[in-house]
Formats: sequence, C-alpha cells, structure tokens
Amino acid sequence: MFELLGIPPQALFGQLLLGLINGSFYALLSLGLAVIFGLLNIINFSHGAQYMMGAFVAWMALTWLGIPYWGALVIVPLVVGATGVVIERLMISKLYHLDHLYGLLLTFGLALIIQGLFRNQFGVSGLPYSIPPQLSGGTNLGFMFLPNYRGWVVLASLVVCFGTWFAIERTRLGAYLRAATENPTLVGAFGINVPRMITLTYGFGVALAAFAGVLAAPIYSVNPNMGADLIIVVFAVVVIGGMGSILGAILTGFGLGIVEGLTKVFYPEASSVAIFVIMAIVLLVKPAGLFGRTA
Amino acid sequence: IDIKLGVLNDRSGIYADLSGEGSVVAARMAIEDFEAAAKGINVEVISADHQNKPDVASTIARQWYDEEGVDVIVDVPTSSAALAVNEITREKGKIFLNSGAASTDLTGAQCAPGTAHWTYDTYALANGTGKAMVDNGYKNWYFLTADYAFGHSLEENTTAVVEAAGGKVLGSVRHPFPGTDFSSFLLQAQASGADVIGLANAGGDTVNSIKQAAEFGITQAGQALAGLLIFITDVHALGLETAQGLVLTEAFYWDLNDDTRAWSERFSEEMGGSKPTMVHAGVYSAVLHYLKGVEATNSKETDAVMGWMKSNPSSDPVFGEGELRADGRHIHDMYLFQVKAPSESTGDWDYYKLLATIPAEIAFRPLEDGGCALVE
Amino acid sequence: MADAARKLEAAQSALAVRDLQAWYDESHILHGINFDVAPGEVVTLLGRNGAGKTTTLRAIMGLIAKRTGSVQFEGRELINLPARAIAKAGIAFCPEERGIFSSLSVDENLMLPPVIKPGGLSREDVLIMFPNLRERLSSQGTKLSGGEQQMLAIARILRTGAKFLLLDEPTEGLAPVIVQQIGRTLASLKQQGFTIVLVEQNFHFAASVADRHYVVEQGRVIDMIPNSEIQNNLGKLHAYLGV
Amino acid sequence: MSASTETTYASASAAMPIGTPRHHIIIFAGLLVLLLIAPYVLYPVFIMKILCFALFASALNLLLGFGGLLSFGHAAFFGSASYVTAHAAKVWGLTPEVSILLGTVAAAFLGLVIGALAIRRQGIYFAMVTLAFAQMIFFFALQAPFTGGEDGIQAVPRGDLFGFIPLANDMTLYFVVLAIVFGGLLAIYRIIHSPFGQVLKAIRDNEPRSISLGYKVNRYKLAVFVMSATLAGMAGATKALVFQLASLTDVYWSMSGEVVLMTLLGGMGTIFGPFVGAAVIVTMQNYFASFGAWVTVLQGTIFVVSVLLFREGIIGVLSRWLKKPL
Amino acid sequence: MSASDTILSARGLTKRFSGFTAVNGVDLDIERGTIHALIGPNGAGKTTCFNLLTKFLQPSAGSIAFNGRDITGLAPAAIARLGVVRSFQISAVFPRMSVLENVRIALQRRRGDSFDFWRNQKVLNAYDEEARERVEEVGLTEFIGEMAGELSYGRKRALEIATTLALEPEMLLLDEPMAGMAQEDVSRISALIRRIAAKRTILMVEHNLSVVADLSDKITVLARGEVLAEGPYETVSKDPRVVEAYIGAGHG
Ligand SMILES: Nc1ncnc2c1ncn2[C@@H]1O[C@H](COP(=O)(O)OP(=O)(O)OP(=O)(O)O)[C@@H](O)[C@H]1O
Ligand SMILES: Nc1ncnc2c1ncn2[C@@H]1O[C@H](COP(=O)(O)OP(=O)(O)OP(=O)(O)O)[C@@H](O)[C@H]1O
Ligand SMILES: [Mg+2]
Ligand SMILES: [Mg+2]
Repeated sequence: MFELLGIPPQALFGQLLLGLINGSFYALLSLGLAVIFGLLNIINFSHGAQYMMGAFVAWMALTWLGIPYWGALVIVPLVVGATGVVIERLMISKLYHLDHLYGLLLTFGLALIIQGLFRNQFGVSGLPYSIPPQLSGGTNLGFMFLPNYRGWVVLASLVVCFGTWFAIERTRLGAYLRAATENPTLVGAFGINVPRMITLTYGFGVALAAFAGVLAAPIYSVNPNMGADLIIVVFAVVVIGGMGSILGAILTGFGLGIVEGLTKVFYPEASSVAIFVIMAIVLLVKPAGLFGRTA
Repeated sequence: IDIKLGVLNDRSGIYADLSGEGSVVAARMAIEDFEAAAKGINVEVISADHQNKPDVASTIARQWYDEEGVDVIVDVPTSSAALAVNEITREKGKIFLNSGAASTDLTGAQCAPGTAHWTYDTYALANGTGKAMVDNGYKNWYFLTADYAFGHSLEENTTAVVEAAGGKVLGSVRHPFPGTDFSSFLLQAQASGADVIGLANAGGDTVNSIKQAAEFGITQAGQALAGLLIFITDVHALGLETAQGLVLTEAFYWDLNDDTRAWSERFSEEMGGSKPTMVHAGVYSAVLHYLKGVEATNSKETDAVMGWMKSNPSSDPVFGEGELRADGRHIHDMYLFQVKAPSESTGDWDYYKLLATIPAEIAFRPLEDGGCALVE
Repeated sequence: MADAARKLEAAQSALAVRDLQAWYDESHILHGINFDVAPGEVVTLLGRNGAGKTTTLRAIMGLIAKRTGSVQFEGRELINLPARAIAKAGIAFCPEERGIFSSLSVDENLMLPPVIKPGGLSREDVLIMFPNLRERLSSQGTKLSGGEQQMLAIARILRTGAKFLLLDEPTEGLAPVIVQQIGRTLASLKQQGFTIVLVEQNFHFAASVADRHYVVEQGRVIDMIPNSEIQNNLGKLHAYLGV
Repeated sequence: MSASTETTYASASAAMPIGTPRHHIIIFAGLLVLLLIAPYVLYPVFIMKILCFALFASALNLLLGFGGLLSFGHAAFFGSASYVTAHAAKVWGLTPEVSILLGTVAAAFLGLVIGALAIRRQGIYFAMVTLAFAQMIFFFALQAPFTGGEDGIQAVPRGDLFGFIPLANDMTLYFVVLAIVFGGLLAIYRIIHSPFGQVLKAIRDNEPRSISLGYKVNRYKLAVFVMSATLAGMAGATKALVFQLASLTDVYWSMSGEVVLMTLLGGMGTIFGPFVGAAVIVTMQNYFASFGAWVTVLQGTIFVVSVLLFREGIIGVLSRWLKKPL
Repeated sequence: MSASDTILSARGLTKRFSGFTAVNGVDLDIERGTIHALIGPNGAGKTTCFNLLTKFLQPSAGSIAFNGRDITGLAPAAIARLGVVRSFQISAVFPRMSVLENVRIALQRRRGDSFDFWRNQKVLNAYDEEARERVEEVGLTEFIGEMAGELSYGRKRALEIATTLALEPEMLLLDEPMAGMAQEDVSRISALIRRIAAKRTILMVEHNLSVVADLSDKITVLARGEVLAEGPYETVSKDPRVVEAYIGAGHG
C-alpha cells in the first residue's frame, strides 16, 4: 500500500473529507460576502458578526422559544436577514455613492457594536447547542468515522451555493443586480426599483451568513467571538476566487478548505497562514482572482 | 489607612467569565468579611479591562500607580498581561496579587518582591492532571498543543510529569492559535493510538476541541481527554453531555465543603446565579490575606506588608490553610476532578466529582526549581 | 404667453417642460427651461458645451436630486417622481457616457432594460439594425469599441416599448456610415410614432432628422427654430453655437 | 458605485496657493507650544501615547489621504519596528536612538518588500494584499522565538540617549518623543507639499493619464508606500521605548483598523486630522477602559457615526467651515 | 522615402483578443511633421492600434520603430518619455486638480521623475506662466482655477489637449479629439492642432470627416483590423471601398 509523505491513504481521505466540510463553511460565508460585495460594492466586514448572530439566534430560539434546529434553519436566516434589511435601509444605503472604503468602515463599526453587545449579554465562554437528534451519531466510512451532522453540512451548503449561483448568474434578476452594481442610476432610469433590490440583496447576503451560523452552532461553541477572525479568512477566499465572482467564491471556498486541511496534516504550524500565502500568490499571478473578471 | 485596590482583568474577552466582574465582587467580599472599615482601613476598589493585551495592561498599571495612587493590583488573567503588570509593579515598588494568570515565570525567572501568585500555574495543572492520569493507567499520551509559548510550555511541563510518572508521550500536533476546527488534529491524535489526548490549549480552543472530540466519537472509542487548563465556566459552556468524563485540575470547587458552599452561595447571589471560579476564589483569598498584612503591620509599605504575608500562614474559607512562599508562590491543596455524566448531576452547576486531593507540598513547583532571584 | 394658453398647449404636448431648474450640489445649472414636444415629433436641444443640455435630459429623467418646476408627460406631472417611475411612464433614456455595463455581456446589456410596454422592437430587429453587435454578443460589454458601445446603448432602449426617447449625443464617435444609418433609424422610428428629444453637437445631423430645434444657453432655452426655417436662420444659429 | 463614486477627501487643493500657507505655520507653532506645556499638566506617558499614534495615523494618512491607497495592514510596520527596537534595546543593549533607527529601518525594508508586491494591485485588492501580508507578519510574530510569542518583549530598558542622557524619567523621554514625532509630522507635511506630492495627487486622481504623461506610476506608489511604512515604523519603535514593551497587539489587524479609524475620525487627506483623531481615540480608550465590552460598542458607534454623519472628519469639517485647508 | 522622414513605423502589427483579431498585420508609416489620420468604421481597430503603438496593449505580433529605434519592448511610460504621447478616447483629466495644476503636472515632467519629496513645491511656480499660456491656447483661461472634474465634457477635452501639448511631445496621438465638442470648439481645436503640427507629428483618429479633410496630410483607412486604403483625403474619399465601408452615400 502506498503512503504519501508518511500518511496512509485512509488518513489522507479522512483529512480531505474534513477539508471539504470546512470548505463548505468557507463557501457559504464567502458566498454571502461575494454576493454583497459583487452586487453592492460593500465589503461587509460585519459578516462574521452576522454569522455569529445566526448561531445565537438559533440558541435563543431553542432556549427561549423551544424552536428546534430544523425550525431555526428556516427562521433564523429570515430574522437575521431582516436585521440586515434594517441596517441597509438605515445606514448602508447612505453610502453607495461613496468610495468602497466607507462601506468597509461602517460595517467594521457595526461588527464591533454587534460583538460588543453580545459579549455584554452572553459573556464569552460560549453556550451549548446540541446536534439535532436525527443527525446525531455517525457513519463509519471505512477510512474514517463521519459524523452524520457533518455530512449534512456539506449537503446543505452545496445546495444553497448552487441555488444562489444559478439565481445570480443565470437569471434576469442576476443581470439587474450586476448592472446595478456598476451604475445604479442608469438601471433605475430603466424602470427598475434598484434601492429595494439592493436592500433585499444585502438581506439575502446576511441571511446566508446567518444560515452558516445555524449550521455551525452544533459543531462550534456558540460564542460572540466566533466570527471575529473568520472574516479575514473569508475575505481572502473571496479575493482569491475573484471579487464579485459567485462561482469563484464557492469553488475557492471548497478548494481552500481542502488545501487548508492538507496543511493541517503536513505542516500544521502553517495552516493559518497558508490561505494568505495562496492569496498573495494568486493576486500576483492572476490579479483579478482565479475566477474574476478584469475591469 | 487608605488603600486603593485595582482589579485589572478581562472584562470583554475570553476570560471575562472566569475573572471579570466576579473578581471585583470577590475582592469586595473579602473587604466586607474582613470588616476593613471598622478596623480603620478604607479600601477603594476600582477596576478596568485589560482586554488580554499586555500593552493595555501595562498602560493601565502604569497610570494607576503613577496617577491614581493605586497600592495594589489584583487578578490579571492572561500570562502576557500579568508579566507586563509584574514588571511595572517591580519598577514602581508596589504590590501585585495575581490570581488569573498561569505562567510559572511570575514566581520563576521574573519573580518580583511585590508579586504574589495565588491560585494556580501551569506546573500545578500539568502536575495534577498529568501525574494523576498516569497513576490511573493512562500511560500513553498525545498532545494537542496551541502553537504559541503558553501551549508549548504546558505541553513541556506535562510531558516532564508524565514521563517522570512512568508514562510515555507518543507525539503531539500543534494547532494554530486561535483555531476553530480541530477535527483534523483530533483525527491525527486518534490515529496515534494514545490512551489520552492532552489538550495543551485554553479558552475557546479547548472548548471546541472537546466538543468536536465528542462529535467524532473519540471519547466513545475509548480515548480519554485531559484538559490541562479548564475552568468550571468552560464546562458550563460545553454542557455535561459533551464534557462528561473529562479530567482536570482546579484549586477550588464550590461544592467542596461547607465553607466553600456558603461562600459560593453569597457570591452567586451577587453574580446573578453563576458559581465562582477558582480565580474568583483566589482573588478573595489573596485580598483577605493582604488586608491582614496591612492591619498587622499598620502600613501599606510593600516590604512590610509582603514580609508579613510571606511569614504568616493564610487561612480562609475558600482555600483553607495556605502559605505564601519566598518566591511569591501561594501554595494550597489542589484537586483532581472528573466531569460528571448528565445522569450523575443533580442540579445546576453540579459538575465535578473529586478524584484526588493533591497536597499543597507536592502540588506546586519546588521552591528551588524556579530560579527565582528572591530565593537564596 | 397667457397661463390658459400654456395649459392648453401642455395638454396637447407629449412633453411639456416648464420653468425647470436644477442644481448639482450648490451650483445652479438650469435656470428655467421651457419647451414642448408634440407627439410624434423629433426635437433637438442645441447649444454650446456646458450649456446644460445633458442636465436638462437628466432632470427630466429624474436623475438629478435637486430640481424644481414642472415636467408634464402625457398630461402627468413627473417632477417629483423617482427615475424608475419616470421610466415606467414610458420615457427611455440613452446617456451621453453610454453606460454600458462591463459585468454584463453584450447580449445581457441588450436585454437588460425591462419591457415597459408592448410594441418595442424585438431582439432580432435590433440586431438587424446594428449588425456589428451580432458578432460580439457574448463579449463583455465594455470590450466593444467606442462606436459599438454607442450602438448598443441606443439599441437596448428600443426594445423597451417606450415611445418617448431622450437621446444624448447618439452619434458621437460613430463612423459616418453609421451616423447615416442612425439617421435612417430615427426617421423610421418617427414613422412608427416615436417621439424623440435629441441632444446633438452634429448640426448637420440634427438638421437632417429634426422637426424643431431649441437652443439652450446658460441653463435657459433662448430660442426655437423650426427645421423648415433653418436656412433663413443660419446666421442666428451660427451666432448661438459659435460655428 | 463606479459611475458616481466619490471620495470625501477634504479638498485641500483648488484655491490653495503654492507654498506654505501662513495659517499652517501658525497651527504648527501653536501645536508645538501646547505640546511643550502639556506634560506639566497631563500625564506624560498618556501624551506620549497620543504622540506615537498621531505619527502612526499621519503616516497612514500620507498613503491613504494623499496617495489614495488604503492599506489595511499598516500594523505590520508599526509592530515589526517595535519588535526590532525592543529586541535591539533589550537583548543587544543598544542605545535608544540606535534601537529606534534599527526599528525604523526594518519597517522601511519590510515596506519595500510588501509594497513592491502590493502596489501592483489597486483599490480593494491593494487593501486585501496589505492585510494578507500583515496577517503573515502577525503569525510570524506569534511563532518566532525572538518576539516572545503572546508575552511579547517585556521590560525593555529605555537606556541612555546617545549613551549619556538617561531616559528612565518620563519627562526626559517625553521631550525626546516629542522631537521624533514632531519631526515626523513636519517631514510628512513637506512630502505632501513637494513636487513629488503633486505627482502623487495626479496619480491618485487618474492613474492611466499619469502613465500616459510618462510618469512611472508604480515607482511613485512604491516610494510613498515605503515612506509611509518608515514613518509608521518610527512611531512603533518609539512606542516600544515609551511602554518598554513590544507585543502582538501592535501587529494585529485590529490595530490596522484602529489607525484607519483615527485617520477617518480626524479627517483623511487633511494635515492635522490624524493627530486629532489619534488624540480622541486614545483618550476615549483611556477613559472607558473600565467599561468592559462597552468600549468595543462605543468604538463601533464612533465608526458608524463618523461614516454616516461626519465623513470629512473633525478637521475636515472645520476646514470646510473655515474654507481653509487644514 | 528616406528613413529619416519616417518618424514612426509599424510592421505587421497584430492584436488578438481571445479568438478575435482586432488588428491584423497593419503596416503604418508616419512621416515627420505631418498630420496623419486614422479612420475607419467602428470597431475597425483604431483605438487598439493606438494602444499598441503606445504599448498600453502588448502586440500579439509585429514591431514598432520610433525614429529608427525599435520600441516594441518598451513600457508605456518609457514611450511617453521618448516623446510619443497620447490622449484617450474617454476624456482623461485629473478631476480633483485645478485646470492650472492639470497642465502643470505635465510641465513638471521635464524635471524628470520628481522623487524630490524633500523640496518645497514652490519650485513648481516656475511653470505657472507657461501653464497659463497653454490654458490660454485652448481657451480655458476663464476656468483656470476650477476643478477639472467640474468642467463640461467639451472643456475637459480641451484641457486634455492642453495637458498633452505641455509635454512638448515630438509626436502626438489623438484619439477622437473632437468627439463631443461643440462647433465653436471644433474650429478652435482644429486651428490649435494645425498650429502645433508645425513643429510636431500628429496621428489622430477622428470621425468628423470635415475635420479630417481639413487637417490631414495623409489618411490610413482601417477596416476589420486591416488597412483598406491609404493616401491623401481626395483619393481616399473617392475610393469606393472606403465609401462603402465608412463614408457612406449620404455624405457630401
Ligand atoms: N456632476 C457635476 N457637478 C457639478 N457641475 C456639473 C456636473 N456636471 C455638469 N456640471 C456643470 O453643469 C453645466 C452644464 O453641463 P451639461 O453637461 O448639462 O452641459 P452640456 O450642454 O451637455 O455640454 P456638452 O455639450 O459639453 O455635453 C456645466 O457648466 C458643467 O460644468
Ligand atoms: N480588450 C478587448 N478584448 C476583446 N475585444 C476587444 C478588446 N478591445 C477591443 N476589442 C474589439 O476589437 C475591435 C476593435 O476595437 P477598437 O476599440 O480598436 O475599435 P475602433 O476602431 O477604435 O472603433 P471606434 O471608432 O468605434 O472607437 C472591436 O470589435 C472591439 O470589440
Ligand atoms: Mg452633454
Ligand atoms: Mg476607438
């Protein structure tokens, strides 16, 4: 039996699969970020905080209202997405005619506020949220023990990613959105309600983050800081994929999950830097990102 | 005598629950119980958030000593922040009663005349958990280590203890700090075939490692998890379902005896129901002993008060009998606990069962091994 | 003009603009534009650079935030409506800077403006009119040459079914053959009942398609010359435009 | 959004006569007098902190406000310089001026390397590349043996300036820091108002056009990047001596965010804005240190409010009222 | 034709964009001191040619020589330094700089790359007078202190030409200099171009045929990326292929 750098192939498969699972979180999060950046030109720095909100709202729904996981999966994105709509209407909509920088700074500020409020309310040790009974336990795949829940995460993420990609790249609505990114005034002059469309898009992007948050709640501790550092990694994914490219964000999300998974085996010390190294290389070789369009 | 006491700790970050406002409450309780005011000692308590950053901690400490007239700084979790405060304290000739930090350097290479390290340190944790586990038959270890100095030293300390006790270390994997997903590392640990996976990390990293170990069925498959730095608040966050079976070392548990129960009851009332951690207990114990020193010497001079504190045994409801050594290390009994299964727990915060008591004399690093310049 | 007569005239017009004023931030650009367009008519706005022609079109279209006065379209007041409502009322706008979207392919650019009313040209009609575009349908919009972009900008609004067009310098940067072709297109659109307001620098072109010319200077309409009388007014025009 | 993107840089140009306007001289002089008196009234360490951050923010502003390049990784230069200085002073036992110089040079060198790669990209990509490199530096600092990991380099001796002026006294140190920072600010002022600065402005306005005029745009960008990195490094190096500490905070990305906040709040593209921004933020952090997580909330709120209502920043607004570039 | 007469020459210039050939084996010789017009239908490849000649695009094949020296491998800025300066089809000014500053930034080029960040910008005052003259030439004196971004379109074009001229280039490449200009400006700019052509060589793309007829010494007609015809206006404009592809029947 062959071995790759001292790792038996079974272990390697296991690690690849784990990478894919992590990749599905990256993909979901970077998808939301790419939707918002691609269509609103806003770098949504509060994405991590909104992901965290997703997990917390799921926890609240369960603890305070008794809404189980499956209900949360539907309700939480709607609720958090609605807060996104409010934020967009009240604040972000005032910034579209400005440099990208301001959107970034505003959402950076929002992230600080949201995280601070949750810390004050819930502390930082984290709260427990258990795996739904239907998905507890795991399956022995021969080369590894795959928790059923993780399998579900990959599946759910794939479905959502593909659906979003289709809506944006292959439908009329998507074309409106992309055009509105470039020149909202003109698109408005064609008779399209651009402000509403943009508001809903932001809400949708935020809902995606919240959805990822609900998916994450049973695996990671539900904690006000859970999204804080993640956001930079997810940004890197979006940049590598090519800013604004939906497909790029999805594929890169999964791909980098796998690459990161492999570095965790071969050179664990570097696994947190790997993504940035890749990003630097990609930007130098292919400035617009792997799937980006050149301006 | 007017004393200004500054509680400097994490009020917004990952250690906010185990120190934070609770430490202020504990300090106040000590002042009340001592009936300081009646004894002519007016104590003013102020507090600040050091955000676990050494630069913030050192700025605040400096300003407190220079500008605010603070006499004694208390708590300071996070080793880097504690070491920073330690330096400023040395420079300004004041007193620093540390409860929250883990670094043995505070009573080793960096020990300072005004510094007392009260509750625990990495040596005590490694010693407690490492030795006890090996004695219980868990001989082969594999470490999951946070890739930074703290993780490394925790791993080293434990390795030494494990090997001295006749165990063996099969390997270790270093994970980035901070991390979120540990499944990959856990699988590597599982593949090593070790009896026990030692978690040489802290805070959210530890919580997530344990959570995911349960998810991947690692504990069910027969490997044990040893948390090298775990607080009751972490167990609370994990829930018993996930945390059950975990072995850990602490200096204090609210349900140890009548004294601790009574004290914790009062603490809980002030803190909206949550039970005190060993860090809170340490703050109480340290402040109490300090106030006794002030009263006895009728002064707040560092040399006088520290001298008294070091030459008189401490005694309080939380740690029982103890002693402050020449190097600044406060020694007291430590306890090895195992987290209960949900079925064994009878109520909120009923989390631990006591496996062993580690006597004060052997719980901490021997005085002569630390390399502290204060020890002749 | 008496108020009553004005109202009457406004009622018969496709578009009646009265005392239209507009500002960019603090600077007052339009100082009271007045003009009418009858149904089925082609009128031009002529004037020097910076006279306010583009601003007038943008103000009609609701693209300038600060504007006052009255813009009546088919008897309906538009001055306070947002741009999208104005578009839905049936006015289509082709901007000076073309506004081709780089993140959309040529085809997507072409199909972008939603159909407001039935009766617009079909995609096929448009491609016959502008054969250059057919070859490059799958290119990125802004990869087209300058002139091709101009064609695309005109082509796409012909699809919407709007019968009232605002065209800002549609011949700029186009080869003479294409200019002539656009001239024929405008003529045929007119035949089909389109009403067109055209901003033009190319005076010859303007003269070849328009019924009437309004002269704009410093944010005001200062004269109106019917195309039929243009020969008699050449001197005056030259003075206005500095030819 | 592209068609109508505008950036609110307080416009310091149109009517501005060439040469140094008188009111600038007056403000600089006033500021100096104020700073000379300040340590007798306020806590000197606190003012030194403000000074270091003022220089840091001004360095960022040179790149952002005048070069049009948003670096989201400036902490890398600030932090590395403070590590190098701390190491030089503590381990090698060098004198403070040499240590600071070494730190500054290290930052300049790092700026050259990172800059050379980053300036090849524009806009948001530029910001992201700088952020990515800064993250790499952060992880390096976390793991490299000489940085002391999360403990940082502590107890850095302040030493004797030129070998014979002891700096242990806060007051003595204060005037040294003042000299460094003020010198840095003047240098920035001169850079902005030099022929070089004029070309920078052109590049920020319209890059292809600048190329077509024959300017080697990338060299200008690199030059201003290195200058900014150097000055940021100087700030970090000085800070290491003041607090006798170099730590991970100085290289963490939130530090990069904080310095952007200072610049924004004060008014980017203004000359005195970053100073004011730094003073406000540092003061705020100082006073609200005991409010726990509310500090974060407050800081976030300031971000949001200044982006929404106060885009030109404090000095930017002032500059508009007075109709004078400040 | 002696070699010294040809200031710029291109041989076999070709540019392919993924599968689409925009410029195909174009040979071009520009004589010193002439105004040479490049015309052709939309999408013929004129702008692309400009981009190739100034190296804003990398040719897929072919070579370019300036003053007998091969410049195919040079960078855009280097070509500008040699004295070949272009204008853009979409107007290119520095929007947040005043009209005067716009021109001065070009004059400042004479100092070489000014990395002198330690010097006071007063040294630039030396250029003010000349800058004023340039601004005067294009009739923008009235707007000299205004921000370039706030000028109307036609005035931006005029400013751009003034800026370009300030470089005193040996050779100018003008891409549709009259596009979007009102009649009065067209005449003024025409006169200006004629005046500057006395000392320089000009290659321009223009759709305004009367301007082309009026100004150019020689015309190259491009169509579908290839040279269709070349010669003086009289001959070219009578060429039936040119009439069909470009001028059209209706033009008198
Ligand atoms: N965005 C703007 N901000 C401020 N002023 C503007 C803006 N756009 C145009 N202007 C000014 O408004 C006036 C009218 O401009 P407008 O574009 O309407 O002229 P125009 O008649 O279309 O000229 P042209 O023939 O050059 O296109 C000009 O003086 C111009 O400088
Ligand atoms: N970057 C590019 N990628 C793909 N195709 C391009 C690119 N640039 C130009 N083209 C194509 O090359 C052809 C020639 O374009 P070019 O801009 O040179 O035309 P032009 O002669 O300047 O036309 P106009 O007179 O309309 O400005 C066009 O069909 C255009 O679509
Ligand atoms: Mg116009
Ligand atoms: Mg062209």
